[in-house]
Amino acid sequence: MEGKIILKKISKEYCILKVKLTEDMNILPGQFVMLSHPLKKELSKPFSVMDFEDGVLTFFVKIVGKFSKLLSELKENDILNIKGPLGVPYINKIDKNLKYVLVGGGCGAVSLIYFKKIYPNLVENELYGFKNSSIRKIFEHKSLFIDEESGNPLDKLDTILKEKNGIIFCGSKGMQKALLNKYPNKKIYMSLEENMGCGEGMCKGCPVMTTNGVKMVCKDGPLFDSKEVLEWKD
Amino acid sequence: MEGKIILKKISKEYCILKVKLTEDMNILPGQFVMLSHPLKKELSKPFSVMDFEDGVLTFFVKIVGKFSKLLSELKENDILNIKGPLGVPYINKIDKNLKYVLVGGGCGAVSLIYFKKIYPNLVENELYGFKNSSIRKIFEHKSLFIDEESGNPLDKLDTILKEKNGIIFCGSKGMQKALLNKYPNKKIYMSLEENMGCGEGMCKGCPVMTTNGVKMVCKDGPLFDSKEVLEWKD
Amino acid sequence: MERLKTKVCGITFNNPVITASGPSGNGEELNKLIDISKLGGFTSKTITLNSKIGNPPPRIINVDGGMLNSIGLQNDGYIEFKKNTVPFLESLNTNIIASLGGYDSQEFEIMIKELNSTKIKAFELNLSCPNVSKGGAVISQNPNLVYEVVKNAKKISKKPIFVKFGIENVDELVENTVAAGADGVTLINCIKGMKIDINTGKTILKRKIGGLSGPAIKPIALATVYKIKNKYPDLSIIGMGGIMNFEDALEFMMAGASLVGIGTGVMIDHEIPVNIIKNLNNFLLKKNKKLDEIFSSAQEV
Amino acid sequence: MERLKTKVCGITFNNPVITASGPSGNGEELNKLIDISKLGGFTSKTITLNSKIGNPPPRIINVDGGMLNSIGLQNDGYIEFKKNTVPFLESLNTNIIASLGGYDSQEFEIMIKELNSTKIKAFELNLSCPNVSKGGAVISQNPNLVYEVVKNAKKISKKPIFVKFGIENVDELVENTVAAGADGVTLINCIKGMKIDINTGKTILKRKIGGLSGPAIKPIALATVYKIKNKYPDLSIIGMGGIMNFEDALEFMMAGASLVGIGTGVMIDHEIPVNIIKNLNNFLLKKNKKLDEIFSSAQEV
Ligand SMILES: Cc1cc2nc3c(=O)[nH]c(=O)nc-3n(C[C@H](O)[C@H](O)[C@H](O)COP(=O)(O)OP(=O)(O)OC[C@H]3O[C@@H](n4cnc5c(N)ncnc54)[C@H](O)[C@@H]3O)c2cc1C
Ligand SMILES: Cc1cc2nc3c(=O)[nH]c(=O)nc-3n(C[C@H](O)[C@H](O)[C@H](O)COP(=O)(O)OP(=O)(O)OC[C@H]3O[C@@H](n4cnc5c(N)ncnc54)[C@H](O)[C@@H]3O)c2cc1C
Ligand SMILES: Cc1cc2nc3c(=O)[nH]c(=O)nc-3n(C[C@H](O)[C@H](O)[C@H](O)COP(=O)(O)O)c2cc1C
Ligand SMILES: Cc1cc2nc3c(=O)[nH]c(=O)nc-3n(C[C@H](O)[C@H](O)[C@H](O)COP(=O)(O)O)c2cc1C
Ligand code: FES
Ligand code: FES
Repeated sequence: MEGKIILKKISKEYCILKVKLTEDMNILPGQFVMLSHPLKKELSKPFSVMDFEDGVLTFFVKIVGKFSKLLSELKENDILNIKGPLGVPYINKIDKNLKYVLVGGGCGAVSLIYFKKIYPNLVENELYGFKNSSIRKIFEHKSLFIDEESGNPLDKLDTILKEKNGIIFCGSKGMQKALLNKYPNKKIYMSLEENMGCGEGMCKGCPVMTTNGVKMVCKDGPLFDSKEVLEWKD
Repeated sequence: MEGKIILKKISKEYCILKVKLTEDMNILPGQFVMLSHPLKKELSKPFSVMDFEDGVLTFFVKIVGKFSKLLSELKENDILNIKGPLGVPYINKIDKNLKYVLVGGGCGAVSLIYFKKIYPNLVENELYGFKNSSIRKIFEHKSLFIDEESGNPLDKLDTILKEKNGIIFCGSKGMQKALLNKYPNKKIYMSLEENMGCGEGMCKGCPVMTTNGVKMVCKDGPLFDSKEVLEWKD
Repeated sequence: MERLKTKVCGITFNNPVITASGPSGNGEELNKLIDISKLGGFTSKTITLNSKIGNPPPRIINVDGGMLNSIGLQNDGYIEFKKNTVPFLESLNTNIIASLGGYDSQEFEIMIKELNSTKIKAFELNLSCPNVSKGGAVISQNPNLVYEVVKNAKKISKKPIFVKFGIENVDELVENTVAAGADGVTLINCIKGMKIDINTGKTILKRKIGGLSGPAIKPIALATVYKIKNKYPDLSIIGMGGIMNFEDALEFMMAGASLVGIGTGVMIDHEIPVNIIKNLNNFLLKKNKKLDEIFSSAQEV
Repeated sequence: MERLKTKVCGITFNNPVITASGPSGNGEELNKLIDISKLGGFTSKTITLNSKIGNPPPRIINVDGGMLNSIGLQNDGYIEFKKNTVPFLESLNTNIIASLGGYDSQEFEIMIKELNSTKIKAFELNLSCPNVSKGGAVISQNPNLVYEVVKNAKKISKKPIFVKFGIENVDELVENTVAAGADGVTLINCIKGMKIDINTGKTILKRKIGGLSGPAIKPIALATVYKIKNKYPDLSIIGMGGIMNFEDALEFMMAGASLVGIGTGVMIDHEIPVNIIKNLNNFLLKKNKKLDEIFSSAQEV
């Protein structure tokens, strides 16, 4: 389906796009879409949604390579090709009896912000870490944590995390490892990232090794229970 | 060098772009430039200039394939990469003792219009053929000849061409052939088109067989005396 | 779309557009997105004797004009395939081609025997997967073994046999394949390719080399199809490699392919095969041509 | 830019960036646009014994991620080359590599003897041009002839000998080349490719098949360089195929190339080689690395 860019904000590292869809879509927190190259000659790429309301999707894009750069160069009124919703909504994967602290790193915050909006009662607190304060130019949030200003977000997490809370995490592999090390006994759900081809479970391009064998991040995830995920073994 | 699009007009088949250069250029009628893909991963493409004044180049682009489509989708304020001027100015190739009727087909008119502007005294008359009248939406000229409305431009040419006139022609291969057949004894200069690689005479990508051996359209042309050009023989 | 109908190796295809093995998996997901029965055929993902967990991530890297993959033939093995997947495939109202991979003639024999009784229409022997250290790749490095595998498969199979190759040593391999009596060849599989992370100085793929697919390989695939068809005018060819739109599909048919396969294209946009069919039909209509006037037109002088 | 200095086959290169044979012609035009002396080296366009008018137009077609060419080695022959071009090349303050093409060992011998006395630093035997029916291509189809040509060239030449191949049968050809004592190999030449005009149903190139170059072939070229370097760790390799920026150049050096050649890139933008040199220097500076730490880094485990 198609969408028209109705708003764009850009900083050096990130850009935010609001895209008005031409058709109906029902997308829940944790689900993502594949955005396509205009010429459809190279792979489409996965992006989570930060908000969805009145047919408008909000994307929060980190500019890292060819495609994200291309996205960041689009202008208002440009048309995007969108495939989705894809993936399993977080809500179908988590224990609904717990309250969660949402921990995001960089654009990992995206899906969590939408989660908080739809399921406020499941959320105890939020913590969204960014390297530096330039993010404030395009994005403001009460739970922003700027590493440069405030140190290690996991120290901060210690102060807000309660005994009974679970964690839903989406961020870098490094932060993920540190988190798992720090709280070996917590209920932690992690939203995984893997290079994707189809986004639809067909191509076997995005594997994760789990206690139940090889799963696909796009179709079976992106959220997994931390206890379920294993190191890859051949 | 770079240029910024300051004006764009578009019809179904054609688009006109006015591009303000960031550096000095001195480009004469008949010369062309290579416009590059923004990512510089595919070949640059040759385009003649229809006008050049106050650092602003005017292009007249027929939308036929991938690159010209890409050009036509650019917007005002977008940046173009430009290599040039390339090719030999018409004035260095023609007999300056004659007066010419300029005959253009489609965007072959481009270089001729600029020629008329700079060398009005060398021009007896002009005739610019286009298939249909939709061109008038973006381009108006007293010498427009619309095939759909008025038949064969060469019939018209007969009525304006004087004994002493030479012809400078730029247009389709079909029209070129008809012209040469009709006026076997006229002084006719033809601006040739050939797929180009470098545009600079290095790659040997744009050959034309002449009485003096293989020449390159980009470096030795694009204008050639019709008597000089031969069919390719192996 | 009567004008897109075509017969290849005795099988009638409603149109010449099929999926390439792999990118579309076994169709369960794709059939929720498009109606697979509208395609000329569906090629299932290569199965092997024993299940394979495939290669470690990352398995996919985008490169200019295409992608590199290192899937490593992840599949559940032929027994699970027959039990869990074949019933679904049989329910589709189109021609199913089953892709088989193996280490030796024996393995292919077991799988073919087991699948002979299904409604599968043809077998495609994948002798060219670039992403397994042992497996098909080993066979294609040994032209005599290729002959033996194909000869034996032909003897046992109740269905037409296609054999799939990449570009490495393709002339000799096709020669042996034809000599062994194959019904057709599928050209081309991915081409070996690499990408290096300039920050670590190491290859991005754990197995270092992966398979290049997509528009980047289209000119190479076309030249290969052309060359083989030129040598064996009667051989049926399934052409593939970077087909993204109907123009690409036409080029392959004009070069000599009887059917065209879409791989990477389905991943980029699952609507691509259906769009190609629609646009092919419109093209023929507009030009008032039959498919037969298109096939191999570039071969003529 | 001291840190970009490197020595290959006894020749000192101010930096590892050179032009690939062909797209830059013989440098007369390019030197008006950039200062060629800033490059590590310049490879002249392949010359042959007798002049060649080259192939009929069109000679160039753009395809996704690259281009197809069918130039056909247009050149004035080695005598004119020596007379008209070598003096200009000798005036450049950089390493000149002369590319030679021929039908047999004898032809190479004549050209090498004639050019031995010039300031040319090395010879590159182009045994792989896809665009001539006879010529280099014929030699590379005969591995024994490759051995003979290289062996004889080594005997006669006063300068290092590089031998240039495409991807066809490259393993065996390099094996013979190394056995014959070549100093290095140049990888890769264009890959055979085709494009068909869907309106006429015919190939766009008169010779039907042309040579694919540009980013599309980069992953394939990288895998080829890696594979050959892996087998012959001491062999010098000039790597090329789709290099458009310093990241691409780094990938080739990390895969195993000692020098990198820019072909299509110079056509797209003549500033590309100079930009690569500048950015390579910046990269090394920022990472505080020497070139030696970059070379072949992907080969290590
Ligand atoms: C489920 C899911 C949800 C996602 N949601 C979001 C989201 O909401 N927002 C978001 O921004 N991202 C999100 N992502 C990630 C996003 O998909 C990727 O960032 C995107 O695909 C990058 O594409 P690209 O073409 O810009 O970068 P690529 O070209 O793929 O490059 C990726 C990285 O590799 C580097 N690189 C390229 N070539 C080389 C080389 N030779 N050596 C070393 N490094 C190299 C690039 O510089 C870059 O850092 C999500 C991913 C998944 C799986
Ligand atoms: C000196 C010179 C000056 C020029 N000046 C101008 C100018 O002022 N204005 C202008 O508009 N043009 C000009 N041109 C022509 C211009 O360079 C070309 O039109 C342009 O390069 C086309 O690029 P493209 O990528 O849009 O088309 P391409 O992709 O190169 O396609 C060209 C044509 O081939 C068709 N095509 C593509 N693939 C296939 C296939 N498989 N089968 C059949 N057909 C196919 C396309 O539809 C199109 O008709 C000039 C050329 C020269 C040499
Ligand atoms: C992700 C992926 C998985 C593939 N898996 C298989 C496979 O299992 N068996 C096979 O024969 N080919 C496989 N291929 C190769 C394709 O079938 C096809 O030959 C190749 O990709 C070229 O076509 P394309 O450019 O349309 O993708 C795979 C290709 C890709 C991209
Ligand atoms: C227009 C053109 C002309 C070429 N001519 C030659 C040649 O004369 N001799 C040669 O060895 N290689 C020739 N090549 C091949 C290049 O040197 C190079 O090996 C190949 O194009 C891959 O590198 P690239 O992608 O950087 O162009 C030519 C390539 C192109 C595109
Ligand atoms: S991206 Fe294709 S299976 Fe996940
Ligand atoms: S385009 Fe390169 S020589 Fe003319």
